Amino acid sequence: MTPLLEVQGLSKSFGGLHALSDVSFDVAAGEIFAVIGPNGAGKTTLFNCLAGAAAPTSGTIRLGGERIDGRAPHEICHRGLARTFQLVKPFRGMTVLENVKVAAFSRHPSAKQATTAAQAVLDRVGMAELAAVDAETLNVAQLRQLEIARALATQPQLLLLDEMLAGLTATESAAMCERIRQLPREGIAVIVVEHSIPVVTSLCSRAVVLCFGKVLRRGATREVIADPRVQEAYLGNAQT
Amino acid sequence: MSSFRTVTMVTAVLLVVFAAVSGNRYYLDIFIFTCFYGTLAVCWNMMAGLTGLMSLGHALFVGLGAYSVAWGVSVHGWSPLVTWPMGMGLAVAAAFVIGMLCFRYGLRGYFFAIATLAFGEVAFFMVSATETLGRSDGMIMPISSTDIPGQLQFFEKWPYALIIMTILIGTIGVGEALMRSRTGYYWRALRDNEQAAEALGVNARAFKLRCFMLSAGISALCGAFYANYVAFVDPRSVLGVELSIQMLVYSIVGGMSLLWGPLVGAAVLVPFSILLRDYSAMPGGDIVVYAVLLAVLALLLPQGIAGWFVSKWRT
Amino acid sequence: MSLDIFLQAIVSGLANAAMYALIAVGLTLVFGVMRIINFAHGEFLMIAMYAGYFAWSLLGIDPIVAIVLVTPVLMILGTLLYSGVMRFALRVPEINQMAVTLGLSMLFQHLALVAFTGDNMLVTQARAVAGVELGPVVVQVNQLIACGISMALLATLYLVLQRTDFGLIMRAVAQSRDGAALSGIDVTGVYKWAMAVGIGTLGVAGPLLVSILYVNPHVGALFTLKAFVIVILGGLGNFTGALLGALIVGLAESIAGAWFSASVAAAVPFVILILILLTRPEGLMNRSRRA
Amino acid sequence: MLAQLAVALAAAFFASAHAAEPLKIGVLAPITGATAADGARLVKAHQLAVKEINAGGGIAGLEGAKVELLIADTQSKPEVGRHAAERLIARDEVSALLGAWASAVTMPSMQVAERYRTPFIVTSAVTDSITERNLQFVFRVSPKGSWAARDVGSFINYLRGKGVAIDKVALAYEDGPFGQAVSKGYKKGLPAQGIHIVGEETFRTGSPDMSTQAAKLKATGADLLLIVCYVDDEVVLLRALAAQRYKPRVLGYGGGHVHPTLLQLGPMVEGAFGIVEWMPDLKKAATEHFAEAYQAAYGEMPLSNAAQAYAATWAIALAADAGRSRDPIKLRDSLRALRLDSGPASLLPNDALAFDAAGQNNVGNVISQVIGGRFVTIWPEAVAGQSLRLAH
Repeated sequence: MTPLLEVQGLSKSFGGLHALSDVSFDVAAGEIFAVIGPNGAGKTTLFNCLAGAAAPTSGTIRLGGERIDGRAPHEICHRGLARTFQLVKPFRGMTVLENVKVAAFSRHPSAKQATTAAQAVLDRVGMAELAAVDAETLNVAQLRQLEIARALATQPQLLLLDEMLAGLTATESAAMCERIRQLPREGIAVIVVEHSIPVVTSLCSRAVVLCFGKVLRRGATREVIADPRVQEAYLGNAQT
Repeated sequence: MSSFRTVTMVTAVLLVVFAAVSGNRYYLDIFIFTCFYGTLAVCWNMMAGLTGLMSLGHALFVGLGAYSVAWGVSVHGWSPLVTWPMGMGLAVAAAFVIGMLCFRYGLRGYFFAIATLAFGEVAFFMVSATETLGRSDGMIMPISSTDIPGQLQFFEKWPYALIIMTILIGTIGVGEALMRSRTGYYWRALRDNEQAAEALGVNARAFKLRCFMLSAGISALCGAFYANYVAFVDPRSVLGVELSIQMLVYSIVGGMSLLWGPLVGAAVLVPFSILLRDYSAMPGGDIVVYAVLLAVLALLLPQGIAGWFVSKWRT
Repeated sequence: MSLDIFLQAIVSGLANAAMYALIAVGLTLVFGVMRIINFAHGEFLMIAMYAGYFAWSLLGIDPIVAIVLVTPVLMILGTLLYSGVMRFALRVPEINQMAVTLGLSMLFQHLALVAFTGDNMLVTQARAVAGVELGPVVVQVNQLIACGISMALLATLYLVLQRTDFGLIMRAVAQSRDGAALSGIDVTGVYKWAMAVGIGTLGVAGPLLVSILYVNPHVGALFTLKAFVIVILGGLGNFTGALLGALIVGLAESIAGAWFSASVAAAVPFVILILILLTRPEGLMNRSRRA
Repeated sequence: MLAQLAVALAAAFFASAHAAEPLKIGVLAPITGATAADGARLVKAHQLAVKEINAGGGIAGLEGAKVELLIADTQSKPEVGRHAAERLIARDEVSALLGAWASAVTMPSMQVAERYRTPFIVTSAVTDSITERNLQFVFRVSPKGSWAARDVGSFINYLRGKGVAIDKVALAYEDGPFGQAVSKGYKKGLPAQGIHIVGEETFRTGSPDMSTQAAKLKATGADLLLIVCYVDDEVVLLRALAAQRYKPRVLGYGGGHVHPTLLQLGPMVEGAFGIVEWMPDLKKAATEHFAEAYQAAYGEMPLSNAAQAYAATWAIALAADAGRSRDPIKLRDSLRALRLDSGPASLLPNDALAFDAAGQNNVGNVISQVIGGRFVTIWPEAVAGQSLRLAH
């Protein structure tokens, strides 16, 4: 079976700076996959390339066997890849429901259907009671939930989550992890960027480690974490 | 408020005002210009306030509409049935080209504003140099001593008032319907965070372009109306930067986050400045009051009169 | 067109560019530090021109000498503008700031009309009609003087911004308001100084310009839009960008004016602006922030 | 608003009951805005005429009705002028309109007058098309811009007759409504009179530098330079010419060229010619009277546009007198029949102030020269205050 996402030889440079060089990995349907690495390793650039916000300098990205590299973000979204952002900013002047509706419109052009779909997503993530609330008044945990709800409303096959746990309390983190764990059961594969090693180990079966834009190690999460080079990269990073 | 209710409210208010002033040509003239500037400000703000695209070259589209009518009737005797659609078509096409260029190359904020201004200025100077368009002198359109409805020539003002009211109500109606549809949601999402919107499946370029073309088309419609009403067009009146800036001013004062906010701005400022001018003893007194009022309102009511009113009304 | 005329157009363009640059740097400086575009910039130029004119007509002071008097006055006006208006304008959205400064511009124009009438006032000195021949090219003496002083001032400003602590602080605030505040910089003080310097440069430009041109209440408006175009062309808030922008606009106007009718020539700087923005969407000297 | 309407109606009722209700004349003038200085002078002239009319017992044909001026500020903006015309006609019910200085403001305003069938006398705008559109209610006391070519041509031939060699003529004009209108006439009219135009330079109003234009003009080697622009630009151009050490004879067009600002340039403009609609030293009885009265009232010499405003005001009053009616349509008919070969309205340099079928006053221009730091009329000799000075 072909993997859901196939990244081969992906490189991205800004001027002389190589943010990513020759990155390859693949993600299977229904899998939770981790991208880890110290700060500045190129994780966000990788996400930008996958989601179409930046065009890769070379290499290919295939989603469900079709090439998506260099495509516009909205096309990639329509093909079933959704993402969240590290800095969550809701659309101002809109309620929670309306925020999700923006995303739901990608599958349901009529306003009525989009509303129904958005409501269904809010139910699914347990935010139904916040539907009419002005999105700007939400707290961090709620904003993260909203971010996931918006991404889900585009009905993705693959969801990219960028540091969804940063700044959350322990309880909130646990709830969020639980939420993420359910996604494969709903038929959605997930790629997470995450700093916390325990979270990654508990969530993800496989992982890729980036360091200075290169793949340091790729494989089953436990083996990857145990790799001394990975340890060093992280520790080295922790010391600075 | 549902879209239907907004349109009904606007229509009702317009009809009441129209009924109150319809007996007096002088007040009707003020009413007509209030509607004219109000429509322009509303369609300008569809871009600036609702989609986040500040254009300083909107006069270009007004000018295309106005000059299509003036040129069509003075040179060929064409009816408004031909020239109005022609003006709108030209404006929409111009917006398409300018939009494609600007959005393709990622112009935003002040840079988009100044690029549109540059296009507007180029048009201004080109018309000023074109013999068939009367150069800087502009074009005097024929006026007949009898009404010619087919050429939109009326002695009385109420037919003009009805036409511009229809355009205004239509603009508000279309705008409200769009604001409640996918398009409106996408516009607001683009205004706020283009990157996030694109990730959620919004084709940014297409929807910005759609907004630009709609706004340009309505501006041209207003321009065409202006030409028929005033029966004279010249570059400074319909292509100058001042006209674009007026749209900005009414929008800020009225409130840019609401579709009908700019209409409130025009409804306050246009009659206010005219009446002040007509009744104040000191020449230029209106300029002082207008300038100070503009600065103070922009500072103290950043959300505009309509925005302030709505927030008070909600709480 | 002969070569001589072409050279004349280039030299005149350069002379104009020097004045434009002097006017535009103030605008870009204020924008760089405060992120406000001041549409009343030209009206402060107009005030400086009147000041230069009255120094000459009432006190008999040569406009070049009057710079020394007018500049401090304009600097004080700049700080007053900050404390009176801009301080509050910082709290409202960009587009509202534009409206505020537009209002100021209308107000100043009208007050000048009331105070000085609409008639043109001229500084008439013997050297106003004198020219210097540089080969086939003639430069008016006053333009040459204005050009020289302008370039000297621009160089000084450049050194101040690049080499001194004051310049460093200005640039720090320009880069990040919050970052600068966190590292203990008195941001309000910097704003005040930015306005003082930004408007103060007009104190130099005004007397120079009035000796070349004339002054009336609407003369500033002729330069506001031009300065705005120059500043955008170079990249908002970028000092060297403004110089480059002024050079392009000055030369384009002058060379196009030698070829085409004035209306067509007037469109040329705008065409260039469009072409440049399409290739450099954030101006010549600013790197696009988008990846 | 309704209350105001009621007051207005009541006022109208009572007024019409009164016998000697004043004749209301609306004046559109730029009192603020870019051309405010000119507006102020126009208003003075209108007021002087009204003062004289009323002091002379008002309008006899209207039972001694006084003239009431309603002055509206156009702010030098077309849309403001247009609305002011609406207000004066609809709200104030004036019998006629006068104005409105620049062509750009005049044209939309006169369209209002045409639509509402109220006579509009254009006092100073020069765009030819104003009286070429078959408008029924528009009259003009000022000459068409293109007519300047006719007079300049005759003047050049006059100079040639005096032994002045004028072989090459160059043109420099402001590329806006004003300059375009007049230069178009020159370009068409002068070659027809055997005068060769060797060069043509244009500039936008407000240009800070005209060295290139000056250099190009110098390169043409023209011995007469025809300038059409406002006085601000003329100063910049003349200085640039002087810097080039190029001193052709200069002939500027319009009120801008007999403007006091120009005299501030001193020796540089000595000897310069101007073609202008009127001069205060014209040898005509009405001119002498007006110049004296204006100077006595305001302490300054009137400019050409003031004379036009003055003549237009008198023309309306005399037309109302002749037709014994203040009704706009009857007033229009009286204006058409008007022929004023004497009296205050005859101060312009033609035999009689009269409007042809198109509403145009067939009036020529005169040529002025700066002699001894003053503007004096030197041509046509019949009305000239002094004779031509050729020291060059």
